[in-house]
This record gives sequence, structure tokens and C-alpha cells, in this order.
Amino acid sequence: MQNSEEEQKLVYMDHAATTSTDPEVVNAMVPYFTEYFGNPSSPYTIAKESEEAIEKAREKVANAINAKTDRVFFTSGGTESDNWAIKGVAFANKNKGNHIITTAIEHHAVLHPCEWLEKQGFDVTYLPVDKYGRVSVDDVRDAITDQTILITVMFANNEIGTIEPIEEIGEVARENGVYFHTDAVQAIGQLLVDVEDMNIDLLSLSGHKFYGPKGTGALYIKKGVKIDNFMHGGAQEKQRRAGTENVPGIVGLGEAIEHVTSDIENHAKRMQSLRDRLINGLLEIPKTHLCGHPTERLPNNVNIVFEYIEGESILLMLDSYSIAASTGSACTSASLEPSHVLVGCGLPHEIAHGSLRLSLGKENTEEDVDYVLSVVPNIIERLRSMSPMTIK
Amino acid sequence: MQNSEEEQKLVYMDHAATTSTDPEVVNAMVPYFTEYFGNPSSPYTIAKESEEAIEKAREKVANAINAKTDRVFFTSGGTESDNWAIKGVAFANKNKGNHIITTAIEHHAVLHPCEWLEKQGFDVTYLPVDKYGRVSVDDVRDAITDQTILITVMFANNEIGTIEPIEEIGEVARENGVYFHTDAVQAIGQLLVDVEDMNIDLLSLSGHKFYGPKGTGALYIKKGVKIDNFMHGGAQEKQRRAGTENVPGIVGLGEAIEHVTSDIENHAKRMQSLRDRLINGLLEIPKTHLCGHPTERLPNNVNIVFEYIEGESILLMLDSYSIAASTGSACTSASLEPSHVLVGCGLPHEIAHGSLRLSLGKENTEEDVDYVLSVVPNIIERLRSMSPMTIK
Amino acid sequence: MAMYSKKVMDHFMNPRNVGEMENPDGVGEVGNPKCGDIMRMYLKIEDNIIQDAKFMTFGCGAAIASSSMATELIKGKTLEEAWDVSNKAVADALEGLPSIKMHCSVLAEEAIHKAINDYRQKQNLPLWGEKEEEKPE
Ligand SMILES: Cc1ncc(COP(=O)(O)O)c(C=O)c1O
Ligand SMILES: Cc1ncc(COP(=O)(O)O)c(C=O)c1O
Ligand code: FES
Ligand code: FES
Repeated sequence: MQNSEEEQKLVYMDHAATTSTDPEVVNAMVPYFTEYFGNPSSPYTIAKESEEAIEKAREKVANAINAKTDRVFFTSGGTESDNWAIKGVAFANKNKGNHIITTAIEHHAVLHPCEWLEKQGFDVTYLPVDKYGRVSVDDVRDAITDQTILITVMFANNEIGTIEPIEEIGEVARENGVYFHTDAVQAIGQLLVDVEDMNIDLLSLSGHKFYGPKGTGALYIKKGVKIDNFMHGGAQEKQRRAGTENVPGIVGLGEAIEHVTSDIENHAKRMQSLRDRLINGLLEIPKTHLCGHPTERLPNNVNIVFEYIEGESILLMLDSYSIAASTGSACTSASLEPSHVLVGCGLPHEIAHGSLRLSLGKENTEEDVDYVLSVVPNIIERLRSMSPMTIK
Repeated sequence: MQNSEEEQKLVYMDHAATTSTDPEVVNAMVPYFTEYFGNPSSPYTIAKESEEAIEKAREKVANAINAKTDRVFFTSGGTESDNWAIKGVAFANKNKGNHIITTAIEHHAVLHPCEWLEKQGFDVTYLPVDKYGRVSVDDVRDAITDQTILITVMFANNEIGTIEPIEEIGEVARENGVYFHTDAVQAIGQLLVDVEDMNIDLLSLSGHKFYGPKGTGALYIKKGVKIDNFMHGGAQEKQRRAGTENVPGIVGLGEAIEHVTSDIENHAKRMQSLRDRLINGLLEIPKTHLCGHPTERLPNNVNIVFEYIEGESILLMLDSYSIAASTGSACTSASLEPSHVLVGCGLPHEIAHGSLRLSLGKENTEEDVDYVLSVVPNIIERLRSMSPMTIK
Repeated sequence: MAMYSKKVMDHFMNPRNVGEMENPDGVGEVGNPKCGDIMRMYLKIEDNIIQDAKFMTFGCGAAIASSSMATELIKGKTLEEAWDVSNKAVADALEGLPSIKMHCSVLAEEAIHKAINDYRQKQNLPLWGEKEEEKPE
């Protein structure tokens, strides 16, 4: 290997996993740790600063998704938002019905709450997706029964980047009087999101996916939606979400979402051109396929499978070239199962094994892309030369 | 009023509500926002920094409560820890029994999960407390049935500072094969906490109560305790608590708990002497009573009721003297109910109305105490002179 | 995510004895039931001694490093000695493996066993069993 870690600056292409927090965001947060540290629930002067800061952040989040400000509730992240939306609607509406519709390729923060609810007596339909990872709107419509209380379909998939037909599903949900939740954790900052136009009743987002702080998120709850609390306790968030507010975190979330949605069209255009350069370059390697939808995909998502090799090995070699990426290989998962998303798209296990996800971010440049393209073919060749599966 | 806000520096005596984050703690956190920002689940080099930082923090938390390191799980705060402990044990053990024992003066983060579980078919006993706010160990023992799966009693009360007989309750729980959870949110940094010696199976703590960041906490779970997950999703925290780890927050929590437990005896001694000076000074005002236990109380807690007046008015006047404090008055609660803790200790509503909590912290000095003592009598006199309730 | 030791990274980045072998005396191919990986081990044997070993592996960093280390450990050993090279010995030689990756070293142990038995079968010798007590003395 000719490149040592010292020479090459980090080329971070794992923005779907997490992003660095913007220095401006950090600067906005810092005073709320040490100076305006008051508990927003308190009536004295310094606490009012905290309270006002939270309300400003709430407005910024609401603006980003075209929601009414008072319908945004802060949480500890995308996972909490998903858990709250799904379990909260399930428990609050169990007298109306016990059926939930979702897809086979949701994030585990949606799937595992659904599975847990099954143990509590709920019925869950996990809809299949096509080979591009798209769910069919007709399948959603056909799955609805008189017991259905919730449809939860992600806005865009975190692994393969496929964008789901949210607006259409929202329409189906509304026509049938069923609540519609979408996990928009990967969509914020990449796609236009509009809870009004898209008939979204509940929407989850997570700060650290768009240069905000980890451990922050929000749940949008449309007015009138019947939902139990998930975090029970104090009277914070209008008695909807208990727990002393993470004031610096909330401030950071607000700053970050404002930045990232302020010029989303240009950002998306720039990402898309880097993305396509990367995809086209990688597909020149033989026995290589694109996962996810060719056009209906997140502007920053690249997901390629390389036959005959395993993803963790690719990541380790990329790391030695200071490139950070991700894989859906079984070997990197705690459960030693290959990605349920790749399998859900119909990929056989041994091919899902060789997946590589590169997710772009605002600091990535054309040089970064070309650097990756200069490195990957050698890595694939090296690993294939060790592989017992012969290339015909 | 002779003091204007400009002249007087803030005398913050509401540390039981929240504390400022130590500048050293903030400094420890900052690199994990921008530099070592990797997702700890990722296999590449920068992510390893995050993972190691989390494990170091886990060790610090474990040391502070004499737990095994791998039994500490990070959460988004005290509220989540309480929700997880109570709902998690309830759902995981519902085949064994459906009965939970707690006290009438728990924090809402314990009471409201219990009330919600009642709606799901669980039975909850809310034990009364004596006039000092202590629960009787015999009452706990007598309340146990063959259906009892959990006893949850707080380590020390957040309003009146009363310390509960934790070790004895732990013993009763162990003898009867019932899990024992304690909400130690107010105890950490004030009292010695030892999960081994005290037979504690589950323990909640919250970072922002001891100069750590808001939105951080931990749950200790003794090995072998049967508990469902609360936050379902990704495989973080050994598949026990899903959600991308709040790395800077966790680092901050670790720093803070190490600082605050490193010299706890001396700190407690200093707090106690300030506390007693404050209590003695305030009790010189007529028609004034101490709430909570005279000796078995948190070293930093002062809680006094002033007859004939209302707490929010006291707070507003104190604020004009740059003193930050708290009250159990109905007027400051979202529900317009007086504090369930004061009522639980047998105080009539109209007396609970006039409560003032001053909770001390490390930056408070004797001068602060004397300043408060110089200000409060005038405030009480002014408010009483407006009160229609005559003083006989 | 698992963290690898320097030794693991060395054997992963610079694997020893990787490649196909012409006319091997024994070949063992095993699949990992856990994550679906494949390891193939080739042995060259003379006078009951392993003269050369090579591997081909489709798997993670731990699997590749385990293959590399296993081939190093068995070269020059008698078949009996090689049979006794346990997955733990491979992991120890690698300065440890994360617990979630121990099964990758099991793959290496099994590949050695399978290759030795392949050789023994070709020589019309009785096969050795996997169980501790059935191991040769
Ligand atoms: C689609 C999706 N949903 C939910 C989550 C969970 O968010 P968090 O880890 O911030 O809780 C993630 C990311 O991890 C995600 O990509
Ligand atoms: C005793 C007690 N338990 C639980 C909590 C909840 O902690 P948090 O607000 O950090 O979630 C608090 C403080 O608010 C408390 O004082
Ligand atoms: S080969 Fe799959 S985890 Fe090692
Ligand atoms: S008198 Fe105004 S809220 Fe009580």
C-alpha cells in the first residue's frame, strides 16, 4: 500500500451513519452548557433564556418540514422518535384496532418496536419491496383492514437510498382514516419534506444525520393524532415528552436543521453529481451491481455490491487509505445476519456480503470521489485474489 | 428593592432542578462533536476513538456506584432510565406477576410510568410516607405479594431531600426474590451509593444533576435481571439500548461523575454546613417549618414552608434579588396541583403552597447563604403583609 | 464494532500464504454457518509433516487474519501437532480477537481438520474425529 495514514487526510463518506457537528452549531450550543444553563421549567430569569432558546429551535425544525411550531416535540434521537410514534399510536388506539403496516426494509428503530408490539398482541404486516427497494402503494392499500391503526413507511432508506412513494402512501392513509408515520431520518437535508403536502401524521428526524449533535431528535405529531406518551414523567414539552430538556442539544438541532435546509436544492444537485460520478466509476469494476433505485434515490447515497468478497474486509482496507465507509455484510452486524434491506431487495446472502455504502456529505469534493475511484479497484482486486469463489 | 439585577451576581440555589455544566466537562466533550465524531458502531479508525471514549465513561460511571462496568447502560437522562427500569421489568416479568410497589413521593418519572402500566393491566401499590417523607421498611415488606415483580423506591427525594432506607429495602427485596430499582438521580454526588452493599438491582442517574450535560443518564442493571428493552432499534449498548450513542454527552457524563464522586465526603460536609446555616436562619422567621427529615436528608437540600403565602411569589421576588430557587406551590405546576411530595408528607394544601426549596451546589459560599438570609425575611414580610390570611 | 489488534491488522493487510496451491495433498473447505463465509485450506504433506500451507478466504478481517496465522502455525508441524492447533491458539497468536469474531478462528481450526482428514482419506487412513477425547495422542 503506497498511502500511509499520515499523508492522506480523512475522506469521510459515511454521512448516513453520522456526521460531524458543524463548528457553528457547536458554538451556538456552548453558552447553554455553562451560561444559560437553567432548567427551562423554572420561573426565574436565567431559565427564561433556556426556554426561549428551545422555542426558537422548535420553530426552525417546524419550518424545515412545513409544520406548525407547536406540533414539534424534541426527543433524544431518531430511535426515540420512532419508538414513540409506533408504540404511542399502538397503545393509544388499541381499542380501535391492533394492526400495523410497515415494510421489510425499515430501520431497526421501526422494525424492533413493531416486533415488540407483536409480543404484546399487535399484528404487523411487513410489506415486501421490489428489487430497487420500493414498496408498492397498491400493496399498502391492499394490506389495510378495519383493524389497521398505523402505516409506517420510511421516507428514504438508509442503506440503499431508495426514496419511497410517501405522498401517495399518505393519500392512501388519509383516505382510509389510518395514521401515517414516516421515518425521515435520512431524508432531512437531502430531500424536500413537507408534512402538509405529503399527508404525514407523524414524522421522525435525528440531529446527527445533518451536522447536528448526537442524542437529539424530534417527532412531529399532527394536531388531533391520538398517541400515548412514551417518556412518562415531568410536564416538559406540554406534558407530551418528559425529561429535563437537553437545551444545548435542542439549540444545536435547530441551528443544524436551519443550515441544512436553507439551500437544499443546490446541495442536492451537488451531491447528486458526485454520487453519479462515483457510481459510474465503481460500476466499471467487473461483477459489480448498484443496489437501490437508479433514480429515485437519495442524492448522497451510493451502494454497490462486489461479488465474491466480503464488506468488512473492504472497509478495513479503505480505512488504511483513510476512507470511511459502511457495509451491509453479515460480518459487521452484531447478529451476523446480512442486511435485511439487501436481502429484502432479493439479493442472495453471499452477494449482500460484498456491499459497500458510500454516503456523501457537504465537505466531499470531486477530488475525494476521484481518490476513492483510484483506490477501490485495487482493493477489490486484492480481496478477490484471496477469495475461494472463482470469477468466471 | 435595594438590589438591582446588575449589581448582584446570580446566587443559584436550584441545583436539584439542574446544574451548569462544568467548563472542564464541556472541554472534554467538544472534540467529540467535531473531531472524533465517528459513529461508535463503525469499524474505521476515527470511530474507534468514539468507542473507546464511551467505554472509558462507562468505567467512570461504574466506579461511582461500585458496579461492574458492563452493567452500566447509557440513556438520555433520569427519565428514560426510570421508564426503562419500570416498564422494562414489568413487561419482561408479566408472566411471573403484575404487581409493583412504589411510594407516593417518587418523582413523576417513576409515578407516571407506574400509572401508565396500571392502564396496561398492572397493579401498583403507592406506599405512604411519614411526616418526614420516609417510607417504612415494614410497609414495603407487608406490601409484597406472590404477584410482586418490582419494588421501586427513590434513593433521596428531590423536593424535601429525605433519604430513604435503601439498604434495608434492598434486603427485603432480595429476601423475597423481587427486583429492586432505585431512582438515585438526586443522590449521586451527594451520598455514597453502592449497588453491591445496598442490594440494588437497578439504579437510575442523570448527568445534569451533577454538573454534567443535560440529556444524558444511565441505568445500572445487575447481571441476570430480566428486563425488556425500552428503546428498540439498533444494536448499540450490547443490544440493550438502541440509538446512535450521544458520544459527547456520554463523555461529559463520565467526566462529571468522576469529578463529583472523587471527594464526596468533603463536599457533603461543606454542603451540610451551608445547609444547616440556611435552615437555622430561615427557621427564625415566624410561622415557618422545615419539610423533610431533620437529619436523614440530602446535604444540599433546604425546604421550608412559610405559612400564609404562595411560593411562586417568593420565587419572583427572589429572582429580583438574583436568587434562583424552587417551590412546590400549585401555582408553578402545569397541573395546578401542589407538590404530591409535600401533600404526601401530610401538609395541608394551603401550607404546601408556601414552600421554598433551596438546593445548594459546589459554587455556593457562606456569603451566598448570608445574602439569602438577608433577603428572605423581607420578602416573606412583604408577601404576608398582602395576604388575606391573618397571622395570629 | 469490533476492534482488531495490531497483529490481526498485520495479517489482514499482509496475509501470509495466500493463494491457490498446485497439486495439494489435502484440501479442506469449510463454510461459516454463522455469517456465511468460506475458507479453503491447502496442505502439502511429506513424511507426516506439513511442508506448506495455503489458503483462500471469503470473509471478514478476522477470518483472513485467522487463515493467515493458522497456515503460519501449522507449517513444519506434524499432522498430530497441526490437528491440535485450536482456534484459541490461532486467536492467541493474533493477540486476541474480539469475542464476536471468535467464530472466525473456529473456521480456521475446522479448515485445518478438514484438510488433514482429506489427506488421510486419500491415504486410506482412518479419519480423525472432532471430539477432544478422540484426538490422536
Ligand atoms: C432511517 C433511520 N431511522 C432511524 C435511525 C435511528 O436514529 P438514531 O440512531 O439517531 O437514534 C437511523 C440512524 O441510525 C436511520 O438511518
Ligand atoms: C428524583 C428524580 N428522578 C428523575 C428525574 C428526571 O431526570 P431528567 O429530568 O434528567 O430526565 C429527576 C429530575 O428531574 C429527579 O429529581
Ligand atoms: S467471516 Fe464473517 S464475521 Fe468473520
Ligand atoms: S394564584 Fe395564580 S396560579 Fe395560583
